[in-house]
Amino acid sequence: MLEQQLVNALSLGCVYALFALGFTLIFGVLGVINLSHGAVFMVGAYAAEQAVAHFALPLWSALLFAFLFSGGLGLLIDFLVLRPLRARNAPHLIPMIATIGVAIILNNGIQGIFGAQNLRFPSGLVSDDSLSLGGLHLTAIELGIILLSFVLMAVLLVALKKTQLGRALRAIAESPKAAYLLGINVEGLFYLTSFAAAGLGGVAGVLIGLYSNALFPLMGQPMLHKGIAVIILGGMGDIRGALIGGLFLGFAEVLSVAYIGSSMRDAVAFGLLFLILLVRPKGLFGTLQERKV
Amino acid sequence: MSTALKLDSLSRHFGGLKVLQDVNLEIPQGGIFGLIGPNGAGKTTVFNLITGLLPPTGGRIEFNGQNLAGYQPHEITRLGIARTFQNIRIFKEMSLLENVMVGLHAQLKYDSLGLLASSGLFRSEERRARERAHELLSWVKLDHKATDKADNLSYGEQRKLELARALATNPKLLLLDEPVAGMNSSEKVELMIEIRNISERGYTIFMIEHDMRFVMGLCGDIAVLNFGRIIARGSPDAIRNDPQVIEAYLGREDDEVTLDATGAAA
Amino acid sequence: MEWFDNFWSVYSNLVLTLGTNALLALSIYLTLSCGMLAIANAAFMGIGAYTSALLTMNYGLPFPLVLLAGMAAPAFMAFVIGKPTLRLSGVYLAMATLAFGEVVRIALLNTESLTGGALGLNGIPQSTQWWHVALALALTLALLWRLNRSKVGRAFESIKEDETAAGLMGIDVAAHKMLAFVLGAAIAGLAGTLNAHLTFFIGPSEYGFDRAVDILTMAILGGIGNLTGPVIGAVILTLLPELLRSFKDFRLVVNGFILVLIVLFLPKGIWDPARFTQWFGRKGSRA
Amino acid sequence: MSAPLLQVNGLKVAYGHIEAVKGIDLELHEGQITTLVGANGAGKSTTLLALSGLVKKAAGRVTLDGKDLTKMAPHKIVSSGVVQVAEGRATLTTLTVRENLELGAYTRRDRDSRARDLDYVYGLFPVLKERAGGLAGNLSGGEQQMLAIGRALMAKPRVLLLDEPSMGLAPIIVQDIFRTLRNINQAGLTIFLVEQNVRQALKIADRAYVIETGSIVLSGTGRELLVNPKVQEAYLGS
Amino acid sequence: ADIKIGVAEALSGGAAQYGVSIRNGFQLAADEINAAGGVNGDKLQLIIEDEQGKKEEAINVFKKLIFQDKVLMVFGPTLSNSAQAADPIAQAAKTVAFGTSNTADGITSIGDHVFRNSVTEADVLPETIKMAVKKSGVKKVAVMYGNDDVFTKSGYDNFKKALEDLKIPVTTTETFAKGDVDFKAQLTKIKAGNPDAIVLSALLAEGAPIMVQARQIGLNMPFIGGNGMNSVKVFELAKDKSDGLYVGSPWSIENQSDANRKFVVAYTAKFKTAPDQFAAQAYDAMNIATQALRKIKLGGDLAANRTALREALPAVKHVGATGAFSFRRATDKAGKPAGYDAQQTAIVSVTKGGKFSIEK
Ligand SMILES: Nc1ncnc2c1ncn2[C@@H]1O[C@H](COP(=O)(O)OP(=O)(O)OP(=O)(O)O)[C@@H](O)[C@H]1O
Ligand SMILES: Nc1ncnc2c1ncn2[C@@H]1O[C@H](COP(=O)(O)OP(=O)(O)OP(=O)(O)O)[C@@H](O)[C@H]1O
Ligand SMILES: [Mg+2]
Ligand SMILES: [Mg+2]
Repeated sequence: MLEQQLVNALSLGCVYALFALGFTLIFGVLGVINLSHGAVFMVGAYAAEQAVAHFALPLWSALLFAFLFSGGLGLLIDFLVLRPLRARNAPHLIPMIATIGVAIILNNGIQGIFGAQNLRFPSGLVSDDSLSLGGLHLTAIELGIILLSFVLMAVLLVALKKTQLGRALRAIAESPKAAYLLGINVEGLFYLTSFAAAGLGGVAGVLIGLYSNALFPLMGQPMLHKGIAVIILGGMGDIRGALIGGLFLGFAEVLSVAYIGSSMRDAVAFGLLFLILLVRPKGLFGTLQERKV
Repeated sequence: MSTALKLDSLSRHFGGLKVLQDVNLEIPQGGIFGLIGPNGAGKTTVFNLITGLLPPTGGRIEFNGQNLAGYQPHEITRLGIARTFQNIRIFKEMSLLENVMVGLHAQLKYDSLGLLASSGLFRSEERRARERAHELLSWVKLDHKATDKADNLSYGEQRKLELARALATNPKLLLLDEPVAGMNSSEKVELMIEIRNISERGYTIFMIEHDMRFVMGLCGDIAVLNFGRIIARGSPDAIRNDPQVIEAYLGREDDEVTLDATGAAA
Repeated sequence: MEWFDNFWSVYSNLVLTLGTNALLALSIYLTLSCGMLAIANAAFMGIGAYTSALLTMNYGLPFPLVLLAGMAAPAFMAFVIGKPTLRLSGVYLAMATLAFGEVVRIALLNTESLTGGALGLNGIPQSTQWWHVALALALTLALLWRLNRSKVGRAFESIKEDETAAGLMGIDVAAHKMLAFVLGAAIAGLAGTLNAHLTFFIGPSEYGFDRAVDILTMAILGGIGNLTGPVIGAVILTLLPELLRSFKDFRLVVNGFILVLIVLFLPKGIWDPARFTQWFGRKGSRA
Repeated sequence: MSAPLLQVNGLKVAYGHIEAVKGIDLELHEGQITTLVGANGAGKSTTLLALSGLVKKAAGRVTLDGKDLTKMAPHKIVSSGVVQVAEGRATLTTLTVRENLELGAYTRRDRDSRARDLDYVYGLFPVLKERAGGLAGNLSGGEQQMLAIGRALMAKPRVLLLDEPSMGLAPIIVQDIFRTLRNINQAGLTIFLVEQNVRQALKIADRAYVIETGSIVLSGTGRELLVNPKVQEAYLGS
Repeated sequence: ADIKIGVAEALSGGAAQYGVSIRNGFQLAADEINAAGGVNGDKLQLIIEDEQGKKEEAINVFKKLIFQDKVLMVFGPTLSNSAQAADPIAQAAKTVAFGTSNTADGITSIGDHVFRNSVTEADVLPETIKMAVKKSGVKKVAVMYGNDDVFTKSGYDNFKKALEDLKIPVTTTETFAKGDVDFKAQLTKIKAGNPDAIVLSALLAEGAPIMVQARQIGLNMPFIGGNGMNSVKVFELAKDKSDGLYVGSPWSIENQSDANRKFVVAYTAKFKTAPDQFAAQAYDAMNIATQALRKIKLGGDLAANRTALREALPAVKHVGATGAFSFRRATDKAGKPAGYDAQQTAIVSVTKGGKFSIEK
């Protein structure tokens, strides 16, 4: 049983990580806690569901479609909401409040259009059945999520660490003004980040929608709560942190169900989070950015 | 003359970086004491250790005979040490008057009950604080801007505000970290006069500065820090002529860069 | 006065909710004014609500006593968790307080014999009168107004701007943060108590993440430069959904749009005296 | 004299109602050091920020070699060769020293010469080489100033704008910096220098402007202004 | 004159997935009644308000309907929590509050103006469990429920009691929370106890994924579900993994009674989707109220009309989509008579090949 639980924990952790990647990317570069990320995640899932239902797309093109659609939505949100706030030098919690408004619009808009009932992807998009590996059960979609979250993290990590684009993004993250002075197209990279992060959110929406077999207008909200915990646990804006934080939460939840009791699951997970913050005030990977006196 | 501040084999490391190593320094009561040294020598770190923002890795600090180990920054301030910062740290969103009144915090004698009961004490203490704040602002010639937002001050004015705010904590020892950075010569001269006036009111001043005219003009006694060690200590004249100091810090005056004839093309 | 009776019979709950929401917005304003993004206020509200409701229902204590207990319990809780938590800064503090809130919510769910679990407590006597809410709000405003004008208020503001510099002004930063946190918790508990004795029923889901974010939104949207902002924010956020009833299925969409527009065009919050002077200044110069 | 490399006509900048720069004209000639001096709050930094496109110009025109930069986006201005070392240095404290320098070359496509330029900068400021892998935020003030200049040089600018590079530096370093500036200028770089250290600035400048509350009040060669009695009284404190 | 009936349901927020069905049920019934000539010549006029599934909103909406719109009676609110807060308002105003989806204990003890036709699962679940025991030889079960939701939590309480009464041992009891996507940890644990069936008190959003994930890790035993699972949506959501779910309820979409067939056909035609139990109960509730209305004479005095309706309601006997219905008096905390609960018989059905089939 323990082995199966560990597998469960790994896949749940990767579910959280997959959601958290885009979320943390936005925070890392734009410095905005984007509370509409859960809604964008949901819209990505709905967009792909509609595309699959109407055009019978195969999985890979459904994912691509979700990436582009959500990405476009992210771009639009950036252009219409975040960019004007940047230009006005809004105090730092203001963009977050604006994204709450965006989330309300998207959640209720989708509900107005598609109703509050659950939907699911047509069966056959991927197999529902699980592979049995030496007595351990794992579905194709779980395997996909695990692989994808590791691959995405590695790609993002290398891109941020080793490429000039990555350095530029980190420069923007610290000081847009300094970045301008270096000739970095700051606005352009803000758009790019918003696009990519939202796109990742959409992909996560599809995969997690497939994983849980349930799409509903508020499906992003619980994810968002967990996502916030994950990226803070990992250290805000840190890509490794998103994965480690996700895995941590996944393992904490699954193991507390297995050994403590499922009604204590969230208390254990959040209690641990609380304790970790007391020991590591900037999360697991947070660097102390205390400015010099 | 008694000792105001005593650093006793003070050290501070950051990871492997030994920023201060066995620094011994005694600063007498009264007068203006200077600390100079190359960039990165550890001068600001000395201030950070004195004010309790960083704990030392080794050694001890005594202020008027009292060991400062384990004291919190606000407790050290209440003991009578105030400072300004190399990168200005005023409260930008507050008015000048409020900035200085924050400095008076510990001296206001009303408690939270008086605050609620609208007692006479509350009002008289607040009035006293306001008057004192105006007085301090007038010391640095900023009283006419008392109700302006601090953020709207020019750089030089912000430095002066920081000075007034530090004085408000009623210090015996005033630490100034590069007080004239970013000022032009005539502003420097003006501030020089103000600092001298302050010193004459009985404050002991300990300052870091890179402007040699300013330091040499104000300080009777100067120490030079290089790579975390004191390499010289003495009068301005002695320091000016110390070969080690010239080598590490001052350079040669005649070395001042000019546009020589060949460079002046065009 | 017939119109008033009519108005009151329809809208009394709405008006009193405005009052309790204003208290909640003020409770978070207090910590924000000290530079702390602490969002345990929903949890503190819940602790106040449950403590007071249980005292009323199980022991029949008189309402004034219950109110006191409803403030004291969350204040005590804040004091206990404040010590380790308030060292955190920014979003990390937000997260720790949010995590605390989750733990409180789950504790309420799991202590079924006392709290009724997910089913909540029902049949709470309706002891809250309109003037209780009015008085609570007036006293809170008066207290905070006085606080703002004192050395404590200045200390809060300086801590918000620069903690290190504030410490070097002789301000005990940790103690002041604790004061703001505990006082904020007490005010949230007061709101929770008043609310619990108004609506017959309380349940754990009312004190979760959504409520925490709601409270924060009210304060920020209104503006946290002074006391007026949070109150206005609470009023607007409470009334908006009511005013938009005619939009039916899409009313929350419209609600969201309005929220975004307010933020876009009034990024410092609705109540921003600096902008008012700017407007009047501009008018003056035109004239 | 040849046409100026960078020309500024009637530049105005306002913050809200306050006009910080009130219609100034400047000319920077190729290969020269031009300096702008003035008291605190006179509008020097504002002028530089306007040239880099970081604050909005209320009026006026900026051209580089005939090309109009007035409405250009900041990153385009950098790619056209106008690079600024800002007041306060704008060090990227969470990146390493080396990463800061590499970002200096962000607008450039010629990857090969980047390594050579890095060596050149390390040659100018050896301490940067020692600390290359460390976080830039842990450098002392003076070290950060060196990093900022080095980083700007990595962009291979045509015009280098410097906002108070001597601020907070030890005398020996100030001399170093000015010597370095003269050297890189002699290697052909056009420099626009804003300074409080008026004496030093005037000494190395070919051309100088004095700005007071947003307006140019004096201009001439560095040497002319150095001996100008008004300048001596107001800025040299003698 | 039109007869104004208030409808306060959650049309936005998380509870909208039930609120919308409920509103549809009312609408369908009212339209049919009006098309057939109304009530003694008067048309029913529904005044529908969104209460967002929040207690404050429910109170606001009840007040608005009762005092401003001056409705004769109020249907709703959607959630039991909201009912706990809002029903006392109606009770104090001596106006009937009629819940169609409030299953929590104690709602009808609020007062004698509180009615509901939602069956408390206490009546239904023993039947369901007995059927599963009979048909599938269930000897021990595992239990799983959502512990942060009133609906699923009170369902669980009733399951627990029924299992105790029937002396069926429970291997393990597991919980989950609203919005969870992964239940494998709990299911893996359940698997270790090797039960003969899983008793599940869940709403579809979680219930369907739970069934799928259970099958995925090799748990193929039957599920015994509560009201929340009684919807054809389960086939859409769980597809081929939906087999073997027992649900007991007065209503089943497969119930071939005339009333129900008519309802299912009309509903599907009007709203382009199959009805669920929430819609069926709302539909019946409107018809029950209408029967009472037919028996009374409405005058100009609103208070008198409301009282007359209150007096007429308890006697109503109705056969509708949910079968034969009558009211049963509930008691308040002190044991005195209070409001009225539903008295109905359960139909147990089991899912097989994408359909409910009724077990006898
Ligand atoms: N928090 C820190 N972590 C790591 N290194 C640090 C830290 N603070 C200072 N240093 C290092 O310690 C050395 C001394 O720094 P300090 O700021 O004391 O220099 P300084 O003498 O004040 O220089 P300057 O005149 O340029 O201000 C520098 O090399 C700096 O990089
Ligand atoms: N962001 C801003 N908002 C409002 N006013 C500003 C802003 N930045 C600068 N100012 C004002 O514009 C004027 C010019 O400022 P600027 O920074 O250009 O001066 P400076 O000559 O560079 O001074 P210093 O030598 O102190 O750096 C000053 O009065 C300053 O207060
Ligand atoms: Mg220093
Ligand atoms: Mg400047």
